[in-house]
Amino acid sequence: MLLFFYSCLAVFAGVGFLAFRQPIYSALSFAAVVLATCGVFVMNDAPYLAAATMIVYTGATIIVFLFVLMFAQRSRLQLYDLSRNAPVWSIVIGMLLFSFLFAAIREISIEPPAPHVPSQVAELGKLMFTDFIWTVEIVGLLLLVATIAAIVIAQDAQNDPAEKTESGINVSPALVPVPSASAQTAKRVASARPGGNR
Amino acid sequence: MLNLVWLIPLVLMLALLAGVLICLFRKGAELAHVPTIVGLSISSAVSLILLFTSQGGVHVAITEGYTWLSLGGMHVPITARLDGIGLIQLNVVTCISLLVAVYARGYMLGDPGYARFFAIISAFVFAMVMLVLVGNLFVLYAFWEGVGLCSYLLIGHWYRRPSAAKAAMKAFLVNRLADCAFLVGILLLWHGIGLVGAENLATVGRLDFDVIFDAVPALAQRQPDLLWWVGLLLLIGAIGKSAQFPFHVWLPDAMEGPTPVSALIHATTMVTAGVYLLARMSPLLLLTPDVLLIAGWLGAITAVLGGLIALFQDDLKRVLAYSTVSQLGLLFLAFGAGVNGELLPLAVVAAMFHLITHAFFKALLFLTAGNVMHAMGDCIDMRKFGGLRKVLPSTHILFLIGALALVGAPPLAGFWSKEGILGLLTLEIGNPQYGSVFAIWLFMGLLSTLLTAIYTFRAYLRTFWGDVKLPAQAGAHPHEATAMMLAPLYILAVGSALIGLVIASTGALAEFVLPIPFLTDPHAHPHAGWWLVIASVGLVMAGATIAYYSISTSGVAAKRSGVPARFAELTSNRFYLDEVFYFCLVAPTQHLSKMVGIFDSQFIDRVIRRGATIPSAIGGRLRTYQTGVLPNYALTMALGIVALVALAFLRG
Amino acid sequence: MNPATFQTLMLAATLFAIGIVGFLSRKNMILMFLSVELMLAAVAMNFIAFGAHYQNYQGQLFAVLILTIASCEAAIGLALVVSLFKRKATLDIAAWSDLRETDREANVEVPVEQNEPIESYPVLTPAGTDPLVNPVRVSKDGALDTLKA
Amino acid sequence: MIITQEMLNNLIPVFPALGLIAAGCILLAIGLFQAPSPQAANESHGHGWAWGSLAVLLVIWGSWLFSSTQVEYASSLFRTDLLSRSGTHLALLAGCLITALTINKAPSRHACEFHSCLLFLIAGLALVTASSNLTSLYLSLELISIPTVLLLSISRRDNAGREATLKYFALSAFSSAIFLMGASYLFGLAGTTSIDGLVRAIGANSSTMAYIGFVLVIAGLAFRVTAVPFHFYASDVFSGSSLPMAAMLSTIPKIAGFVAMIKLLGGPTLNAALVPVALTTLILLALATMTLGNCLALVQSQCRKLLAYSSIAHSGYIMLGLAALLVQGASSRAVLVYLAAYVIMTIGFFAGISTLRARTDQDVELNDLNGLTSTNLWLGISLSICVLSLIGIPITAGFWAKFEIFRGLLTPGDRLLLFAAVFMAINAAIGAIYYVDILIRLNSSTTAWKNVSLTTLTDKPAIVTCVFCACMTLVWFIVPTWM
Repeated sequence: MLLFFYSCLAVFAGVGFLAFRQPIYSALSFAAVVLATCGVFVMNDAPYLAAATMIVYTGATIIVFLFVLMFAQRSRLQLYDLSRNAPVWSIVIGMLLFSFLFAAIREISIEPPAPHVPSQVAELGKLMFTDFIWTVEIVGLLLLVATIAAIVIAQDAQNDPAEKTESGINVSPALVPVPSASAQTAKRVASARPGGNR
Repeated sequence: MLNLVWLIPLVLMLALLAGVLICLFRKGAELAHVPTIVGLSISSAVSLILLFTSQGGVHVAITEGYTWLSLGGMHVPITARLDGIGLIQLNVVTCISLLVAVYARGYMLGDPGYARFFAIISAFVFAMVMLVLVGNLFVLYAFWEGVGLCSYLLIGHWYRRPSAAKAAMKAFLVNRLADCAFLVGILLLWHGIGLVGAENLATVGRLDFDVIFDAVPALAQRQPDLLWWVGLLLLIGAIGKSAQFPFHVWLPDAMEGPTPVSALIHATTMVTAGVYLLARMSPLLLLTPDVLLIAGWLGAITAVLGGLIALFQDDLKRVLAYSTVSQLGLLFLAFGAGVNGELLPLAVVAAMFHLITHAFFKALLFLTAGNVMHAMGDCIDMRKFGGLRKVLPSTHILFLIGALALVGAPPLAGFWSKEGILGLLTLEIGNPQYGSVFAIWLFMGLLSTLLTAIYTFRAYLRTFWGDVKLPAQAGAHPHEATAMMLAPLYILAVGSALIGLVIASTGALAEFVLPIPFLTDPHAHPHAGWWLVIASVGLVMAGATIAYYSISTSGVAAKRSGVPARFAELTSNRFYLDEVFYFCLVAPTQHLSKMVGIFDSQFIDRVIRRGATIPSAIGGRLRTYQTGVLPNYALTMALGIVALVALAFLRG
Repeated sequence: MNPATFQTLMLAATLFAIGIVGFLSRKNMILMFLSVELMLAAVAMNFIAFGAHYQNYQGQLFAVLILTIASCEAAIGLALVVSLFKRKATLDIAAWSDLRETDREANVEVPVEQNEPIESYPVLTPAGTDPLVNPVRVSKDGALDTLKA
Repeated sequence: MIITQEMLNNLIPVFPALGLIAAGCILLAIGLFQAPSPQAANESHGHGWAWGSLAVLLVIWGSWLFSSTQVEYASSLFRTDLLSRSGTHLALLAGCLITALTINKAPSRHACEFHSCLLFLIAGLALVTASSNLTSLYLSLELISIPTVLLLSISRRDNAGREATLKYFALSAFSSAIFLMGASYLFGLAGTTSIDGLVRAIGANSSTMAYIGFVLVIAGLAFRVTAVPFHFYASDVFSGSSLPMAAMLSTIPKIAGFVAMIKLLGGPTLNAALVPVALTTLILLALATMTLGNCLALVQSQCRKLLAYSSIAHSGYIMLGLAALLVQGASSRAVLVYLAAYVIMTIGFFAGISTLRARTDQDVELNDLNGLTSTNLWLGISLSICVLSLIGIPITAGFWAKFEIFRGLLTPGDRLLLFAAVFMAINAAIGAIYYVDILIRLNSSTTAWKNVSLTTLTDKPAIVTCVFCACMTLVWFIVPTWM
């Protein structure tokens, strides 16, 4: 019953996400979707992920998105928020895809291998840090790269048309020395991870 | 020991690589001859070692050198087939090449294309060696074409000279014509061998010589017509490369190339590839006597025709070129004797014998002609010089030795080998089936001996005797060639003088050559009858006399009248064969191509043009979808996904 | 398959479809990235549902990984958006369509009629003039505009 | 954390990747200590990073060559087999060539990040080839695409570069979501993330979900190999990125995508019921891809766009090789051979044209190639050889590549594959039209550089790379068995 409630919540919020003209509202309804999703996670025996999702998504990602949205937001609605890109086609595609997925899900019959036992976060941790340890390491590396990327890309925004000349060879020396700045962050991230990749 | 053979192509390839690098970097051009000569020295040493170690030992040895391609069921190794024929040809090629390359080091000095020349020489020898070595007909064809390409490049060495460019093109096209037939023959053979089994063999391996030799008897029983065509087409390939009637027209023009090239490629090595091919394929030809008959007739005609044309040529190199044509005719004539299957082994032996001796004395003659040319400032017209005996004493002696060897003066090389061929023809004169043919051939052979003597001595007398006369180009002090250039000539002269005697006296050639599948040594070595020896020596002397009188009585530029003049005109115009070629082949082709051209431009071209616009029209249409707008791209992607999923549903 | 799993899978499919529709139809770059996040959340839900069904932790593990990658992408995406916004002062995805086939014309957005709410109020006709038949619009800056027929 | 022997053993199959990652991290750490002085921005400084990472690549390749055992090793995440070994060779080869290409062109300001990300990316490719688990496969794919975004954005900082970054990033995120959706369904059917188990489970199950999962996964990977209709970004992103990055984009994601496809198609265990669908899907995609690529390449006037479309067309050919693999259940040789040849000849071509406009990101027009042979012999000849190879003329590696694909198509005697082979031959002919056009331009007598001093052609490393690639294609023709 609770699952059904969360599902309805998620779907309604999702439709809202599509429908709202105000991007802020869309983003907030996305947050609602994620919250409902967390509920579904709990129902599906994944409390740890529910918590993690709530923290990462709702606590951090959405906030940042909202921040950027508001940063870029003009006084009134923009043209691109008012209209939709190929609305008919998109909805047809969405409907078709959904119906195909629906048919596929309804059809399958897979049986659980064993009677149900509640999940243990410790077991997840054990799996993650034994057999799948290297996935965690790679994810760490990816976070490092993403951090550097975010810094380098966003930094470009501070420096300006001089850079549009291109290609990096003729960069004026007056520019802020970037490598060290980003690499410091990089190092922080690297040291935060256990073990590292070296 | 046998794997040593791979050293030869290896060093030649390295020499080629070095040559290419020198050409590309345009540095060190003056040292361009070093890699070539070093490579050739090593390879001739190796081939000599192989020759002397394998005698009486392994006769047919196949070594796999390098697997070019090996996947799944397909396996294309490059194998070397070392047997008597191959070894002899290998030695001829490498040794003569070495001597010519040493000579060319002096001859080509200062030429702007010096580096290019030696690079292509390396490439040529590499291709030629591989042609001789490989154990697969298809691979042989690849190098056959490679040799033709090198020949084209070398004839056109002075490509800025229109005549050279033209000659190169002519040689290339005539060769291509014959090569096409050759290729068709190979493909037919491939098909035929597939018919009689050997399905389990990988496709290309089906053309290994052993497989061919195993399969041809069955093929001869089941598909004699097919085999006949194969034989004929192979013969056409051979006569194209060996400049036999009617494909001989390219060879005299090929003298536009530098003289070492004429000596190497167009006198001794490449042009004998046709003979080599016939010898190599003799187990197949054994089953197609008609083809051998054709070969014999073509050879006989060529031998006489070449001699006749050579009579009235004024260009020393052209005389030698026609002489080459004529001598190659004799080789084919020898194969004709194989029409009687029992004689084919002897024919192969005789042909190989003459091939060896011919390589020596013809290379010697060409290179001495090169000396003359060198001294005369590139003038080779015999009307413009004379009495060079005093100017070029060493060259004179060398030329004389070569000339005597060529005409077949008794102790010299040409005598022994030519007697071998003519003696072969005498053996079967009594044969009820072919006797008359053999008689005619013998007569033509003797006639060509006479003609050879006449034109050779004419050329010799006109060049070296009489009053000293020098062309304007020669400059004030024409000089003898350097020692560097003369040294190889002395070696060749020794060879020309002695090799016939050596081979004939030991009599080892037959044992060495003959272990060819299905050909057994009949142990009936042709003994040239004494009357034949006397006849041919008489003919030589008669020829010399005629030559002497034709010069001394009529003078060099004497007026000719009546029948002899008409004849002279005919021969000096090469029997109008070029024109015949033109009218029979080139002109119809041109007309046809014009007609085809009209058809082409009116019909095919339109269709093709219309067809060719389709892709660009599609492209033009499609590019309108490249709008640059990201959501459109995403939309198409999503549509694609939906379509694929729908497809899965439909099929599932 | 138990009903809970089934329901979760259906929800995931729905959210995935919504995500795709959002990605295709929203023109705001930030919302497009959010749509991708939505799709990823749907995938994570699938993994969790199947993981719970099979009672192994690989599904959850995969969901953790997806969560992390999603936040990586969010970070990069936001940085990119900020830098793009600095350059063109718009979040419109179609503003970035300069790279296209060279002979194509710029994909100029056909301006959809901006149906802003027209706030019109009945106003008294000033004294001494003829009464207007057409309504009068008050624009944002407060000036009175007379709409001509 | 307890490091067990087993965990260390897990490292063996991915040694090159780990080496590259470690080297990348060390590069970043060195970048920390680099004095932020104006001199840091000069060119030679940037070269140091490139030479360094090239050296790292070569050392790792060499040590791996000499130490790699033939032992098949499998852990829960990675496995060594023939595919991973040859795939890793491919990755290192492409990595070396691309790094050599960047020597003069890396952005000096972010050279440290640039090269470390390039190393990460190559490591990602190596990991893709060794992955035996969906999790590691997915993460390795991301390890390619996330650094790619960074590389794209820092190697070109004008608006075009931004746009290219945006397009690549957004569509790559979209396609990776689609890949994941398919993966989740496959996981749902199999109950395990191990690829072997997955393929086995699908083999035992012919439900619609298997089809959908399969198709979605292939669609997600099709984006990386620029198959139609996931190809749109290619031309835009290529023309909006610097030339070395275009070379990278045309090779590395493609290798990754195809290797992942080979893994997931799974060979013999693939369900017989699934084969027709997969086959139809692949052949349709392949035919559409090669036709579109060739037709669009025909109407281009800029080298980079032309190469983008020609790379799409080559993807189509490779996908046919993949389809043949499905029918035969045979080795993945044809695909790998084509990929290797493609890497060499494409990067060679990119290297050649990148010398022409080394200092600007202005696009190289086809007209710029006119008469290049007469002004710069080496470059002209090498470019011509690369183009010959792209056509597939004998004497070059491209011939073997096409030969292998055709052989794969014709051997099983399947009618559909036969049809595909005919179609591919027609496409190769269409492709030859524009390649021959390039050849004619390269060797024509009128030169585009008559009045332009060739000072722009000072990009020695790129010229050397181009010549090297040309030599490789020639040598490969003579020694086709090296793979």
